[in-house]
Amino acid sequence: MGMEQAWLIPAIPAVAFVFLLFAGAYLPRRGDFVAILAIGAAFLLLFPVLIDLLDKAEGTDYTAGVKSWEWVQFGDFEINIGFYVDPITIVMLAVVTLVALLVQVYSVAYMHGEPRYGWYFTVMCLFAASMLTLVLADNLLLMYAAWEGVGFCSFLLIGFYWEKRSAAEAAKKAFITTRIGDVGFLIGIIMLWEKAGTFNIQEIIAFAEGGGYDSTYLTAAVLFLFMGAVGKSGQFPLHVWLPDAMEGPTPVSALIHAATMVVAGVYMVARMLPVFEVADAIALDLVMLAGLITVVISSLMGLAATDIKRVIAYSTLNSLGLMFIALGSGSVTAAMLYLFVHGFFKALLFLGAGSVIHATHKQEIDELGGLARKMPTTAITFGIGTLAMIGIIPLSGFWAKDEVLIFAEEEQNLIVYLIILASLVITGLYMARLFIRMFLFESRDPESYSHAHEGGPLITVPLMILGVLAVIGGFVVLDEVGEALGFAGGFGQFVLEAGHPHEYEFHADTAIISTVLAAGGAALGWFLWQGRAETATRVRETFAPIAALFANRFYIDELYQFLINRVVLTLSAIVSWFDRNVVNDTGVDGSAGLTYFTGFELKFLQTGKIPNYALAISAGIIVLALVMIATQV
Amino acid sequence: MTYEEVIFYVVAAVAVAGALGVVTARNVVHSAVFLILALMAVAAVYVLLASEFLAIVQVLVYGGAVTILILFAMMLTRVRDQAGPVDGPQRPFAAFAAAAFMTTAIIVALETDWRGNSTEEATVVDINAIGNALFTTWAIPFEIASLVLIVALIGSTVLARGEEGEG
Amino acid sequence: MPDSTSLDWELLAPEYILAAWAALVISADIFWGRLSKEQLGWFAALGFVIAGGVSLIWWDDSRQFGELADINDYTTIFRVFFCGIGAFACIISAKYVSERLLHPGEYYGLILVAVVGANGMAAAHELLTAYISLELMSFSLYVLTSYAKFDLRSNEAGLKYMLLGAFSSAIFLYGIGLMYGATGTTQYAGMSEVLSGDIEDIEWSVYLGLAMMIGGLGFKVAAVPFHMYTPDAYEGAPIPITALISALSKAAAMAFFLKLFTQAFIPLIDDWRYFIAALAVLTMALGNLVALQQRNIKRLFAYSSIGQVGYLLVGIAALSQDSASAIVLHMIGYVVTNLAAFTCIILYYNWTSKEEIYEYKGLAERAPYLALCMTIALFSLAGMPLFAGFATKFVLFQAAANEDMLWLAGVASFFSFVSLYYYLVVIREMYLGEPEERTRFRTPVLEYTALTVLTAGVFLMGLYPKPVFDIVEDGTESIFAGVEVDGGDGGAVLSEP
Amino acid sequence: MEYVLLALVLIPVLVCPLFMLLPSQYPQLTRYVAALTGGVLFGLSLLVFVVYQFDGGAGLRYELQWDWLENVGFLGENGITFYLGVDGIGAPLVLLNGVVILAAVFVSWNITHRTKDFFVLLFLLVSGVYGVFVSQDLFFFFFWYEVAVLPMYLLIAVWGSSSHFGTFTRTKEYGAMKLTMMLVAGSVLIFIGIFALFVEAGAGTFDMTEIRRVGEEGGIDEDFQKWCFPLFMVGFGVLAGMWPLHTWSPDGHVAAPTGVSMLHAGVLMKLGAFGILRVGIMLLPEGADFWAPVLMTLGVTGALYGAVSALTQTDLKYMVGYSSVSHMGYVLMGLASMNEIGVNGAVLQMFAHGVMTALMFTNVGAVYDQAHIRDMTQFGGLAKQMPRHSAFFTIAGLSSLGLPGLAGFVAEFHIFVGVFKAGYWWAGGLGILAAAITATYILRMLARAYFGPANEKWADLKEMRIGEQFSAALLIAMILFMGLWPMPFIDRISQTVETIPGIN
Amino acid sequence: MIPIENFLVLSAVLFSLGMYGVLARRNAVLILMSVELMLQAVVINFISFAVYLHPEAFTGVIFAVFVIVIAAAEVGLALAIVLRVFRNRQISNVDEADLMKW
Repeated sequence: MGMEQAWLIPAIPAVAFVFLLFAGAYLPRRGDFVAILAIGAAFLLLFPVLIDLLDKAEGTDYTAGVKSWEWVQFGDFEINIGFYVDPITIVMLAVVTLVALLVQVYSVAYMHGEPRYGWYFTVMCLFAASMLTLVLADNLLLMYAAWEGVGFCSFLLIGFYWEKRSAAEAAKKAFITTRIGDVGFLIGIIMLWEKAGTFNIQEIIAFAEGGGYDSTYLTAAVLFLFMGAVGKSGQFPLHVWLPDAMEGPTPVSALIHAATMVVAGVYMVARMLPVFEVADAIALDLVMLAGLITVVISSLMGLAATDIKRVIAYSTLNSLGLMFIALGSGSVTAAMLYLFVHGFFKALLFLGAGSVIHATHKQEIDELGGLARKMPTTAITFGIGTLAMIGIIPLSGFWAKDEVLIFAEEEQNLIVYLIILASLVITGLYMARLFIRMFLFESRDPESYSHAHEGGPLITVPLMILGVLAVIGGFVVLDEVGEALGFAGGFGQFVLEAGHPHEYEFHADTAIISTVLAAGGAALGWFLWQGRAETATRVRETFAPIAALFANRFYIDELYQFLINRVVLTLSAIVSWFDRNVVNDTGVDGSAGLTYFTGFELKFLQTGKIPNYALAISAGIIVLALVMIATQV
Repeated sequence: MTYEEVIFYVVAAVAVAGALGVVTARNVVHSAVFLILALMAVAAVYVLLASEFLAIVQVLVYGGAVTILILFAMMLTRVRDQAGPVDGPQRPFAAFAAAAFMTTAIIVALETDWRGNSTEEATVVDINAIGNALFTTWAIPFEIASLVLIVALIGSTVLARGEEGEG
Repeated sequence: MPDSTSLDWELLAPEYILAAWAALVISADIFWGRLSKEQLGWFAALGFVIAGGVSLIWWDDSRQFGELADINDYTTIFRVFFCGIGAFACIISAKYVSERLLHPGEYYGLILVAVVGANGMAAAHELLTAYISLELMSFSLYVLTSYAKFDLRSNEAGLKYMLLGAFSSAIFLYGIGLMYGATGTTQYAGMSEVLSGDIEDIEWSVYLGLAMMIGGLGFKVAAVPFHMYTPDAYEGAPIPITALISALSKAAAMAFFLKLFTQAFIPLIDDWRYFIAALAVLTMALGNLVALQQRNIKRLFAYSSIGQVGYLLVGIAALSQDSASAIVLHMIGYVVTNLAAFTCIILYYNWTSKEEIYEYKGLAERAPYLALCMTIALFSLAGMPLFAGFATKFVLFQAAANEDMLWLAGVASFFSFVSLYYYLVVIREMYLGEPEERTRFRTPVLEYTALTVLTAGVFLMGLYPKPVFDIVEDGTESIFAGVEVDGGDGGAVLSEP
Repeated sequence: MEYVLLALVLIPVLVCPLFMLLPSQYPQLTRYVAALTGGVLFGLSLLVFVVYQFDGGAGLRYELQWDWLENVGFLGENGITFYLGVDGIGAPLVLLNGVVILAAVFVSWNITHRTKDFFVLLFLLVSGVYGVFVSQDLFFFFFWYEVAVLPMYLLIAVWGSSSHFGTFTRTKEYGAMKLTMMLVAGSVLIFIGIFALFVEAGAGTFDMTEIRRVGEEGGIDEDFQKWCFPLFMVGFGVLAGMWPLHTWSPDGHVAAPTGVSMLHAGVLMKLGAFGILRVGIMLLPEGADFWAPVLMTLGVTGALYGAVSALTQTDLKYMVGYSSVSHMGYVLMGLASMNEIGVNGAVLQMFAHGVMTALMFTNVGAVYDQAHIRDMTQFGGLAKQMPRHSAFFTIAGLSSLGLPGLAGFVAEFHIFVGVFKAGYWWAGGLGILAAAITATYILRMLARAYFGPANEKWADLKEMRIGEQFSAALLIAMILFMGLWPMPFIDRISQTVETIPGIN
Repeated sequence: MIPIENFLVLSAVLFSLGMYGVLARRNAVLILMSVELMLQAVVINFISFAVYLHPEAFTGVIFAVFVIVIAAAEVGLALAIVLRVFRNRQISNVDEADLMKW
């Protein structure tokens, strides 16, 4: 049992899915335990794989485990179903399986009594299977397949409450938006294949580094690939679907739209980073730029959002932006580190929010408040998550953010750096706002407040576990911790930086700056939103237009809506009009009508009068004779 | 210009005149009379072509039967009382077509260098030979022609005869 | 000098039988009262069967009657074919005549005589005989067309047919005259002998004569612009006679046309093929286009038959032995199909006295089998597979294409596509229209049997034409004996025997 | 075994008279016979597909050659032969036909008006389709091609349905007539092409293998190929729904009864593409090479055009109809790529589109039978009353928008790869874009009609009939089969495609 | 002696006049007469060809005989039909007989 058997990790949930799909309805509890067991097994399988990887590793060069089957083969064209294990994979696997397991457990309580309870777990299994395949895929095509698969699951789960029009629409929006990105992804894949003749990621990387691609061609190809990442990871300008995706059940948001699926884009770029680096610099700059813009707008929008899940969603966008900035600065380590810890604290935040919603059935920030007294566990864990998110030392978020900042400082120019710093303040601001408005001071909705209460262990235990992870998760950067866990060293020793290990050193200045800024943001938040939040209201009133701008998400959704309604649908209307009136009625029916009309005209030659007939005959004869003589004599 | 030619031109003139009368006369009966004239002239032409036998047939069949038949028909169909002009509206086209054809036919007749015995001489065909040929060489046409006559006979009786209950 | 030897009269036995049978039928009508009018029709049909059977005696035989006609496979095929047409015509007439016409005896007699004429046209290899036979057939048809004495349209049809027929035969005769003057003979073989030589000096009269003969024949086969009488004659004539004209006179004229142009005029093929092609195009175009506009089923079939003539002319324009066989094949297929269609029309008319297309609505409800056969016939005429039309058209057009007449074949297939529309219109009425009342019609056994036989023929020709094709090949071989056509540019010479 | 193809072609024909003999007062009996026949055909098709083994040459198997017309006229030693044989391209399509007919019979279970006639015509159609797929003789190829068109008019005009829109109406007669006329118009061009080809090949035979041999020996002049190929391209293109000659397809499908739409969109449209491949590309490779860019352009245009105009269709069937146009556009793209991958993809897409569009029509029919309208804006939340139906429809939709794991993806992916390989970047990109648009209208339809708040007006709708469920299950099985394990299809197809001249 | 051309020209003229008559006249009987003229022209042609060019077989003469016979029969039959039309409809002008057209 080692890396060669890694394929079992996705296989088990897949089997569970098929089983539940057909047998689920007949099982006790709709077979939720099957789902949990499956994902649990996957989680456990992670360790032998990891151990195997570490055993095979000498120091910090890791020999990846590979296993692949032939799926399509003819001529010199072949597609494989292959699995590939290396450190990045492990990190991702860890996040996915662990968070998934916790979320599943949590769901048992949270989704209790839902209609389609079984269906939820069935789809969850499918999601786990696809997501794990995506992580383990050794070739772009399999990755793409899994990529679409997780997209489809997210479609199903966002639309879980499909009786709600808004849910149905959100699901549609999410699928189509990501799909637009996938157009680019597929084009990119085919472009890479077209020259390299293979879909295998490692071979493509080798081919690229061997200079097999003409650089502009390669740049185009990777940018197309990046389109896929942009769509999946909700980067600007395709970020619009993620906030709406919160229509889904909260555990789903926690798992899919915070911890796992949305980071698939980051993961993919991280995998392909060598290729990006071979391409023109513009490629990575664009990656960074996309991240940057996302960071800015998401934090501003988060400031104005009032739905607690949406606020968290914006924070997710924010984090994803930071990851892309890291990637854009050429650092896999930072990105993966952030990805790793982000999985925990963001899931934590969502599950916390979920527990609140579960308790109060409210998710409008203005209808909550003072819940800390009613549900301490949730409050504490949520607070931890918030701090981690803001990046207060020594919580996990801090270390990751620190890495990113360091790289940004090194790689990018000052403006970028400053912008990031600014975004930290705002993040602190609205995260603090979120926490304060939810848990502190007195409730603004006594009715729901009155019967709010802490959820059962199924809810609190996952929260606590995640809370712990959110606290300590960041320490993996430290060599000591890594060695203690049996790794070669800290995170940088494991997730290598373009092949060679990356030593973590602590930059006191950066640490101080960032912490101070973040804390400052939080403090400012306290100042604004304490008590009845009159200050905040006043501020909002003074800057009403800007507030409106943020609240309306910079009108980007409206813009897209306008484009879709006015441009796309109009175009379609024009085309179908053209099809009916020009191609069909004019072209087809027209020619038919013309023939028919010719017949109508011709029939009047038949006057019914003998002399005319005779004239026709003689005319025929004469013409025939004259022409014949003229031509032949 | 031998005297035969003189005769020919006279006869031809008469024939053409008769024909013209047939197709142009305002009064229908007149054109019938013109027809008789034309037919007789043509009979004379046959004589000039040294086929007296045919001339006789012509006189008997046409001068006798056909014209009488036609006159009867006119009487029965009271052609006189028919309203409107004798000629149809497409007369000019008719004239044009006829003229065109006439020119063509005449040119053809003159342009062609007819093969045959060089002596521009009408050979007399012996009547016995004709009769002989009719019953031997041309047996099928002869018999079929008889069928044609029968058909015409039956046909005209069936069609023309009044049925009971018909005015 | 045509030799007056070798007049073996027995060669003409079928014609004599037919003529005699005509007399028999007429007198039976007069003197034998117990014979009902319908039985009279069947009796006449019997005569056709006998005559057809007798003419089979000379199968695979090549004999000549004097210098006038030859009795070979070509003749035999057409004799049998015409007799078949006559027989079916009589059978499907029986009820119609007994209910709607006077003088049934003469009626059947004339049909018999008409077939005699048709046989003559196919048999003759000499213009006088051919011409007289032509007139014989035409005369009978003139009479039969106006046979419904008190039906104004019938009279009018007769008048038009008769007068124009006379006019066109005058033209035809003038043409013959010129041709005779130029070549000195009326024998096909003799003519082609002269024409294959140097005709510098006589070409004027040859070409005028040719043009006028084409005109005269064009009238008989109803080629545009000589077709004018066709729709009116078809519409006016009693329906069985419409069927007879569309089958017999077309087939006979085409047999004559084919034989004449093969044996006499093939040396000039490069001079006339393009004119025939032009006629073909005109004919197909006008026939099919105007057919789109028709409301009366008989008139529709008139125009569709004009269109069919166009296809046949395509074959003539690309004359070669292949296309000759193709022509005959297509003609047989077309005639069988047409007879089937007309059987349906007559039956429907016998029941309801209706002949407008929209009046066929709901036929499928009231007489499914009839509607089915009608549909089959119509699809076959439109050249749809499983049925005769597809196979024969395919062969015909391919033959044309082989003679470098691909464009013509293309035009032809285009118009056969146009024709599909108006056949579909009839089908639509039959299957989609709502019948006034839903009562089934009672099925007349004999007519249905005939219909079934004809439909079976349609299927046979469509699914396995080989046997028919082989026979036809023998026939065309016998008229092409001694004539050799090299395909491609179509130039033709008379090979020395 | 060589008689299996004969059976496939003849059983449907021979069952027709049997239907006529059945007493018309027991429609149920007719249905059982139909179902039985469908089952037999499906079994035989499956047999053909499963046991097909490529064995060198052009990959023809189970050949059966009977003289039909030879040594007469212009026809040589084996002039026109009744020549059956299936190659790796034909085999999947034969299977497709078997699947769809079986499904169609069950879907047509509720035909009450003139049941007998309906099944007679239906099976006539089927025999025509089988004939085209297995005929190796040009004459019979065309013969069966026309046979397949023959019954369409009546099938649509008698059992179809008219659809009314605010501004205009499309009667079933109109749809039927337009469909028939346009298809026959196309076959006029094919007709001409065949004549020309026969003359050019000068082998005195219509045997395609023979003609192909002549061509490979250079007996078919290149200029000839260049002017002759368009005849086939356009002629067959009409039936393949090639833009801009596609307009018969939406109207025709909409007017037709469900079972017929399934066969027509599912199988009959494939005849067109199959013809381009079998006659156009196989016999005239150089001409095909010359015209490939044009075909590619038309294919892409069709793919985009169909998808875009499907976006605003409110009538479910029109949406499906236009999506057919779009997907057949992919097939043409695949053919035009003229390389092994692309052509493989084209054939795969023929199969994939066949099953999924049949599935779509099954579902549309199921809801139309009850609601008697097809306007998706009138519906809402149907998933409540008809969960299975919705699931099936969703699967069909997902397959057609190319979700991996379903048939559509496998096919489309091969096509795109082939197109890129052939160097048509723009075409490939636009094609993938069209796939995204497909996703848009499919999801729009699902969100509109099947999800969202349930519309009380349709509270009384019931789940689709069990027969329809069976058909849907069968089709879905095929979709999954090809989507998850395409190799059985691909090695049959690719081995044959390799042998095609001009395919690199 | 008279050259053959004279006769041919004469027949051409007669034929054309007949054609003119057929095309121009309205009355059925008149049209018949014109047709008779045309046939006369034909006969002249045949005879002159026979006696001038090919006297040995004199096919033309025979032809002429038959043409005359046919012509006579034609007149009879045609008149019968004309009469029938007249009886039923009191018209003998052909251009009034257009029940059937288009």
